[in-house]
Amino acid sequence: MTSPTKAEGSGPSAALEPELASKAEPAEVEKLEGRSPGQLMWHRFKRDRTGMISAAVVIFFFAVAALAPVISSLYGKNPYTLYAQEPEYPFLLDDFAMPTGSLGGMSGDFWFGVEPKLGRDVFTMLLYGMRTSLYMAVLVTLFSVLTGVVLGMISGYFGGKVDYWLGRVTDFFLAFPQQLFFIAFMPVVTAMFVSPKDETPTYLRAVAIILVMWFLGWMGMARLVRSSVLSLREREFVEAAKVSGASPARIVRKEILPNIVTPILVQGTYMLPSSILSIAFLSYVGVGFTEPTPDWGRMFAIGAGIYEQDPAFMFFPGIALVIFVLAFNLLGDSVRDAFDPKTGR
Amino acid sequence: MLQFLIRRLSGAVVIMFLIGAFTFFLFYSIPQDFAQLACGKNCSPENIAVIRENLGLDKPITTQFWEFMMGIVSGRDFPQGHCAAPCLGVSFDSGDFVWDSIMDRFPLTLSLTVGGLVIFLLFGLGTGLLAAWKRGTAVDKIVSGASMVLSSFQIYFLGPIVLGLLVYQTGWFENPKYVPFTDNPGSWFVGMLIPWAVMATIFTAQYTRMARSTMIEQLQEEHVRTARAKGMRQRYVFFRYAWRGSLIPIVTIIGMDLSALLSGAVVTEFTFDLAGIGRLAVEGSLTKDLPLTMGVMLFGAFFILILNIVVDLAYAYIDPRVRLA
Amino acid sequence: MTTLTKTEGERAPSGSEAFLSVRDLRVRFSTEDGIVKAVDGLSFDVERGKTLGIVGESGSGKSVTNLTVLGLHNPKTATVEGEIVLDGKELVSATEKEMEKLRGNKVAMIFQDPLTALSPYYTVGRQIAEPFMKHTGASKREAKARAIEMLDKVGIPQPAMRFDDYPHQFSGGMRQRAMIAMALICNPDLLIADEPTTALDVTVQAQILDLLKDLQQEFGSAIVFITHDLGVISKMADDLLVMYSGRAVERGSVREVLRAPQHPYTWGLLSSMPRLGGDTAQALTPIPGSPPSLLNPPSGCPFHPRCGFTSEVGGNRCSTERPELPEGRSAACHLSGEQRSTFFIEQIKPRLG
Amino acid sequence: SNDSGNGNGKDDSKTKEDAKAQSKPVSYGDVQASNGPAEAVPGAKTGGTINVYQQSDLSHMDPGQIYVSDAGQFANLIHRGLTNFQEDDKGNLTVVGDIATDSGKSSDGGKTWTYTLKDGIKDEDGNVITSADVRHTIERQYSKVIFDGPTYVQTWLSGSDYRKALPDGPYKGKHLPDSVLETPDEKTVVFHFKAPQPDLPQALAMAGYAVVPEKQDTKEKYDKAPASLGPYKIAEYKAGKSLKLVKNDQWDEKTDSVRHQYVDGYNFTNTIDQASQTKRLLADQGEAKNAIQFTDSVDPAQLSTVIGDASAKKRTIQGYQVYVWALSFNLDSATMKDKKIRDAITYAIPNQSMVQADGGRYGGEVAGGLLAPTLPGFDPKYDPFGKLKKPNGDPAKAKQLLEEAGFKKGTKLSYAYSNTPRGQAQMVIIKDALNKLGFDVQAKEIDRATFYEQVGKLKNPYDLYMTGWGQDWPSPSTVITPVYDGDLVADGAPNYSHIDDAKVNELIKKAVTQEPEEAAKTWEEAHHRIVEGVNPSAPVYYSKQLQLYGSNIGGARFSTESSYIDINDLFLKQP
Amino acid sequence: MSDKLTLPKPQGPVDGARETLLSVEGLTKHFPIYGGFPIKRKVGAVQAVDGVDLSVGVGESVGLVGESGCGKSTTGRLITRLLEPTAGKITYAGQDITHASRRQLAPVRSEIQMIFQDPYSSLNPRQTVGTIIKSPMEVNGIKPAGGVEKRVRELLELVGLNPEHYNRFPHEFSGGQRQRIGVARALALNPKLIVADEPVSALDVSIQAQVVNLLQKVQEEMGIAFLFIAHDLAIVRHFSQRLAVMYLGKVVEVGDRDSIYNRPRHPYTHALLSAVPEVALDDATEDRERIRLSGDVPSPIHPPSGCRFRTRCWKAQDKCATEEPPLVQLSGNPAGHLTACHFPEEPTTEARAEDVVMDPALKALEDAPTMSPAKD
Ligand SMILES: Nc1ncnc2c1ncn2[C@@H]1O[C@H](COP(=O)(O)OP(=O)(O)OP(=O)(O)O)[C@@H](O)[C@H]1O
Ligand SMILES: Nc1ncnc2c1ncn2[C@@H]1O[C@H](COP(=O)(O)OP(=O)(O)OP(=O)(O)O)[C@@H](O)[C@H]1O
Ligand SMILES: [Mg+2]
Ligand SMILES: [Mg+2]
Repeated sequence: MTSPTKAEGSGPSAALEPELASKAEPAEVEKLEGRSPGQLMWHRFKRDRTGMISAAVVIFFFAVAALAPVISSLYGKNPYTLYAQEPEYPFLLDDFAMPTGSLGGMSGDFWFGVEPKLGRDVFTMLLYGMRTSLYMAVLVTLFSVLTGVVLGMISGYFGGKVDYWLGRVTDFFLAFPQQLFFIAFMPVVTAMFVSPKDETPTYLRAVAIILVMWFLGWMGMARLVRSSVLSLREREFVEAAKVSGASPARIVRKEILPNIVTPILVQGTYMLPSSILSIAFLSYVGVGFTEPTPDWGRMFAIGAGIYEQDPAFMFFPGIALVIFVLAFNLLGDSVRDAFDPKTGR
Repeated sequence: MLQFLIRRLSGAVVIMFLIGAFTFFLFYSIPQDFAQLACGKNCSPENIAVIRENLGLDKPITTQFWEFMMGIVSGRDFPQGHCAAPCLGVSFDSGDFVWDSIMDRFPLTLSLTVGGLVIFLLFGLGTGLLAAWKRGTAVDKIVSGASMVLSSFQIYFLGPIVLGLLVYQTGWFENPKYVPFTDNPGSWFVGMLIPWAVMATIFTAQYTRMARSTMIEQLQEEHVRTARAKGMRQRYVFFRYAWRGSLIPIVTIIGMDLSALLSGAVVTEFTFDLAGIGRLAVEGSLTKDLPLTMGVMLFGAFFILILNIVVDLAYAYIDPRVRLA
Repeated sequence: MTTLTKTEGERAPSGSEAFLSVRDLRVRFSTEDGIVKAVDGLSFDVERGKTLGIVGESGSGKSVTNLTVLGLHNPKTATVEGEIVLDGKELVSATEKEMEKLRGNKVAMIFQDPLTALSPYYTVGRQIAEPFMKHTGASKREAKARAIEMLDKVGIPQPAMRFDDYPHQFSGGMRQRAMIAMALICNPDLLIADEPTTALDVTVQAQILDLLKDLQQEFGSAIVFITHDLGVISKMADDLLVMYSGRAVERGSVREVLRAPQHPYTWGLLSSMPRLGGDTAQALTPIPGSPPSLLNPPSGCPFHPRCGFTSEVGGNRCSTERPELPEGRSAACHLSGEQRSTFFIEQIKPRLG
Repeated sequence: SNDSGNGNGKDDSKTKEDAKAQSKPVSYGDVQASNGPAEAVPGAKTGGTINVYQQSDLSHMDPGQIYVSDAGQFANLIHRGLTNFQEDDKGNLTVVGDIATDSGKSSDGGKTWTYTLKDGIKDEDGNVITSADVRHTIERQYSKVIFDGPTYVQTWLSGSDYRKALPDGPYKGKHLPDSVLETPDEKTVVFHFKAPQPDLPQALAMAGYAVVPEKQDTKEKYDKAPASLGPYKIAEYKAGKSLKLVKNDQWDEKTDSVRHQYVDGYNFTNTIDQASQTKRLLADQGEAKNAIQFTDSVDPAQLSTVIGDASAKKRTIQGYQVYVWALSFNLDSATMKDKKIRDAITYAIPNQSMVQADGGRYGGEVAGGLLAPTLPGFDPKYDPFGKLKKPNGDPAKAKQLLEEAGFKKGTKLSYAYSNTPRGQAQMVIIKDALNKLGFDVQAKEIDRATFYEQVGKLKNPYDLYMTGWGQDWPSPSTVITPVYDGDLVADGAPNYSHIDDAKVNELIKKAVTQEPEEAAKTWEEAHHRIVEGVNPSAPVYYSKQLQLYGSNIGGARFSTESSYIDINDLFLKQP
Repeated sequence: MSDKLTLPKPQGPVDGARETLLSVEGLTKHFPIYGGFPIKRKVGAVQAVDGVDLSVGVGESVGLVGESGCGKSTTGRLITRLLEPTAGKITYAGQDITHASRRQLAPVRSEIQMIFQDPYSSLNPRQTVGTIIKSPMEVNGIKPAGGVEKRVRELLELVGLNPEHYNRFPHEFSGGQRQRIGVARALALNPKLIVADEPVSALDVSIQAQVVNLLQKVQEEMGIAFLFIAHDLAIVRHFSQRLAVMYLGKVVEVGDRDSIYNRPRHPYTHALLSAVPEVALDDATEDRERIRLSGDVPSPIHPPSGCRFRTRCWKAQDKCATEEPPLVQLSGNPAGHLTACHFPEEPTTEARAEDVVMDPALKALEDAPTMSPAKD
């Protein structure tokens, strides 16, 4: 016999206190009605200052990325123009093709300085680069999560042969040395989708990156989901649904899925920054985005080469990335804490 | 146990075969002429024909693939000589036996991995355990905070900065370089120190977070409480009962990191100008050197698969409830 | 039932005699939603060779009390006030080191769920032998011999062979026996059993209860026995403490409490219980309502929102004034003694069949 | 050679001088000049080991396979051929006999060349080198073992399908007939050509014709472990990683009028990229003091630091590289057929920006023509497109030309570029410039490994691509012939623009058989015809070399011959 | 097993006119165990349920008791068709549903419902009470008059919950309330039969009483038949008119409530009854027998031959090992009281002269200090 309190503790979102409170004071029922796990989480989350700050930072980044065109039009520059060649700015670059002036050529015109060699505006490059990085990462994460969730649920729920074969497929993808695969096959994949005559449109490049990262990115999530589903499908509410005649599809969707939202969300928040880093890595080794698409990874690659001559060029994307990743990781932790009443803080 | 090993190993062989096939045919799926790539400045049709024959490109693709795979099992003969059993073919580009190239690079990769592993395990788990032991205190907050910040860094960001500070600006350290351990353990150690340190810094942070959270989770387990109820010392409870329970996730991550590192720490190698497996792979794929790329891929896959099996064995060792199947 | 009759009438808790004496114990947890008063002014005594049963609704603080006796609560979230004296030694203020010496040695605990309470990573034998080595300084071999002896004692067949088994290789009943062996290996003077048979079915439960009783006779230990099952209590305990909402609401010998309960909550418990010989046509009478919040306990008597007798008490006393629990055989209720016995005899007893 | 060079540079003032020195004609040396020992380097000391930084491994070590500069530079340390270049301290080049007693005696109007071997030439195991070894060296180039090296001598001897003349090389016991290659005695080698070959002594000085002793030849394996004739030999080689050279005690300085054996050996590390090489040499700490850049140059990004740091600047050598970067037009493409459009594009290219993308003023210099300053007869004032005056292009002129051509706005132009950081940067510039003219530029990135394969295809789909080419020896014949001869248009051949101009072809035919003096005039005529009359590729920039070496290195100088640091004269100041 | 002696359909003569709603014959469930190398194959089976005969009349409540792991839940799941029977036949309202597919089962689905043991795990923590209760209606396309929501609120009221609780989540309820939600869900489809698998064993006494009362109420008011699985014999007695005792996958004794509780014949039933701890409310001396079995139930993978209880039975003889006792009506038993035993006990629960203590440890302990003569 398990005491109810105990059973409660094992649930992911059990909150003992409101329950007891509501029972003791029936008058308060209205007030507490409809306090969903989501709301509880929100409550908990709101009290977590780190979480709120990181969420604000993350939202800020996304907003800036989304508003990049607006911001840059207000600011009056874009990331594509070679300002060093414009007659208005005759002395942007010196003999060595380095920005003139200190701090990477920071000035009222170029807030974060100018790019060496080509003399483009760093500030807008950063803004637009953030778009590439963030949007790509969001898509990759989304696809990987979806695939992982679907395959994981199928694998976990149906078990048996299905599980076995899906498990082997997962193994297969898992066994690819990821970084190597990227380097070896990004060009191949790009080549497969573009006729050799055309300029590879940026969107195709993006699609290729997304595809490769997607193919190699879903396995972790699938495993996680599978293991959660394996334990969930033994729970009695699944049997209850079966007794009422629900189809497997309905059970998976309506009964199981809502219960694995938390781990999916948490894992997802961890995947996003790591996708950003992977995309940056691809550009860093020269197989990701090419000029003139603004991209953090390539800015890094260039910056790492000239950090002594022009530290500012490394500094801005570097710091922006560190801040974003940090904020997102912290956010992930906070989300987990908020969902899990067990973690004492 | 034996059954488990046989079953898993044969599964690994199948997966390696599939990965090989996948790599091979993907390489051929884009129109490119390896012979033309391999020929240098004067690419006359005659020279291309010679190269094509030398590289065995005149045979049908399936034959090439079959010969490649068979070479792994039984070795092959090349104009350069006999290529013994795990023969991964001959590099298109350099004409070396791929296996030899890999073996040549492997000591460095191994040193990098093992040294880094030791450091980041020691520090990562150490600080993680410390934070868990002192949870809620200032020590915990500092450790967790620092690890969080550090784990957001990247090697290609941190590496150049560290090099700049410690090597070029101050000259406190020599440039990282690899001296075989057998030649001179001292120089081996000194040469690898900076790469280890930078690599370890980033990994350490991850392990700190991991160790801390699993330990805290474990400390709430009922059987840990039972151990305390028996009057066992807090340290004993911490390091025996809670620690044992934390091992599974930790071992999982170690296995993943280890296989990733052994199959080539690309960024680290490039950042520090070291020639390991990762560099070999990049060279191979940039020059479209099919045998080299295949070889390194398979070599990496081998580690990933083997370490997976090892990790599963470790699970069974750590947790007697886990049955090997 | 060998020991049941002996204690009758001589119920007089006094600090000198009691082996374990808890006085005005308060345990609070600070949680994000507020402070949980898990135990709120609890006092009781246990003598050597006697068994104190504790019953009460889920969440009434039974486990917390006993974890506190062993000092196993988390000092970061729990605040403990009051006094716990074990064999003349104060425990609330004792250091972790001192507690370590006591735990498993003088005081041992059996936990409810033997699967989660045994570490899955170590052999049963090792887990049993550990405290023996630690507390007696015995060698590994001696400890093993002793552990095997204990396994044998609790009825594990072929104990020498089972020594090296892991908990998951044991059945539920065997695990619980192993827990008992672990608890008893140092011949503790006080044994705390927190719902030790809840996970077991009746036949195994009966075996375990018999075993505990017999072992107690052999070693003369004091036992604190927590359970929901009044049947089990009536077999096991000498004295009984009824808890509600972090407080003791009734105390007395088992006979007294079960035959002539004085607190409406105890009445409720007894009448909720179906009986093998009872009248099947008659519906059970559960206590209405739900357990109170510990975050925000009802004012006055915590049971008053569910109590059917508040109107019998003058004024609003039940909802404003907290009834005290006097020493000795008593109940914490505003009803007068006569009222209680009349109500019991007239209204409750007939229903119990 | 194809793009194996990277830009770098030097001070403007010095450039002119360099150009003068580097464009002087070669002279052929006599017995006297060919006798060892080589002139001592002032202040040279012996002993110590030089560290060599390289970003990648040598492509080949078998001399027969060596065609590119890094391996050529290396070959000078361990290989010896019949002839070699001797360079004086003013950069004047003389072809001297290396293992031969002189640079060769021609007869029969330049169709027959006779070489006599010096005494005391031995390989690293002490075997005496005979004429049979020379014959073996030439004959093995006919076999399948060799596929990467130069083909001049073979073609001159046996025609372009020379492999048919001796399909298995010398390995199955067959030899070239005496009517082609004759070894009358142990010491004499006679070449019989069908046409006069005035450049033979220079061709034989290429590393590709260095001697492979018959006894040492291990065929395919030789590429990894060649036997040495030179002052150093291989002690340890780790492919892709490192190479250790030690003194070859069988080398006799008396037989060598070019090389020295000052240091005890060389340690190559082949994994250090240009940026790190530069950083290490800049920092000049520890082992970097004894280090040199071999064929790589200063990282363009760090040029400012190198030039700005007086102590570092002292440790640089500078000069032109042999490469000219040009924007090749695919003459087979419909759009590119119109010369006016080609001219317009040529006018419009912002050459200066292109240089900026490759290291700025120190990485290259705006090019007026298609011949590099390292070739004899280079004319620094030759500037038909006014690039020297308007280094950033002349869009106005370009627009005017386009108008004349009846150009339609939005015409698609497909520009192929190698996917390297430099390639990407230059692409941005060209796209920007041409888009401004009204083209719709489709920038097509090509994997860096396959770039030349792709643009080398006769039927490639692109309109424009940046290509670079450098001489094999200081003669326009090694540039104009391969790149602009219409008879040599083929898949994979370096005639990237597919130019096939009757006049040019004719001039080339004339020049190759002429003696150097006259030939120079013919080459100049051909050059002008190509640039002005046809314009198959727009000159963009000459690339420059700037190398850095450690503070303990002595004898460092720029070699006109290799356009790298002169490997022959190096020593350690403090061994 | 000899069919002739067994009365597979012991029609409940309690009410005389009760029709059979559900009947189960020779119901068997073997869970295969896989192993072997290199190809996995079946190497054995957990004989969780092995030839169970049972019937439930319309509106009748049948209790199913037995030791842990004896196959009670498996039987329940077979009947609700959560598991596929290995053998045997399940007839519901005259219709063979033994191997009906999900679609074929659809019409019957709504009539057989289940209440689960663990009130927490049987409710989806991410669904509101309303969703939980209306799901079965959605699945079966039932559109009650007045709308689904109205019906849900009615059901909530019926099981004694506040209709306002509609939008709350399970974790906001106490164990008893949660179990009520489970009951409401089972009732949502107007079932005729509810399989209740230990519906109250997770609850504490006062809450347990609430739930039992509720079940009794719905049974009486709605005429629903119950298969009531439990191991608390007191509760079963309170709730069920008829009772089946299982041991290791088999029914060993079945009969009316009174006849089983007062006149048990099978030794195992004796042992079970004797083990129930009872609150002694008066001074009457303990007059019930005391039987203590040893060890655990044998493994269902290799059940003992013959009578499965023989390994723990104090009356076992050679015959028990060789011959499986049929489930028959023994002489002296009322109609419908069937027992599977070769050497049945006396039909009484009175204390016997000597306790039966088979547990060696217990025995040793008891022998030592008290010297109580417990021999067998
Ligand atoms: N660490 C803790 N933090 C906060 N509240 C706690 C903690 N431990 C216990 N509680 C609360 O204290 C109260 C008493 O818990 P306790 O475990 O003593 O109940 P119990 O009487 O043993 O109940 P059960 O019969 O269900 O075991 C419960 O409301 C519980 O939620
Ligand atoms: N899916 C399954 N696979 C294999 N064996 C099973 C499975 N389900 C149940 N069993 C086994 O079948 C036997 C009967 O199990 P069941 O759950 O029916 O017992 P029970 O009588 O309900 O026990 P409890 O009182 O503990 O709930 C047990 O030995 C159990 O281990
Ligand atoms: Mg408890
Ligand atoms: Mg069950």
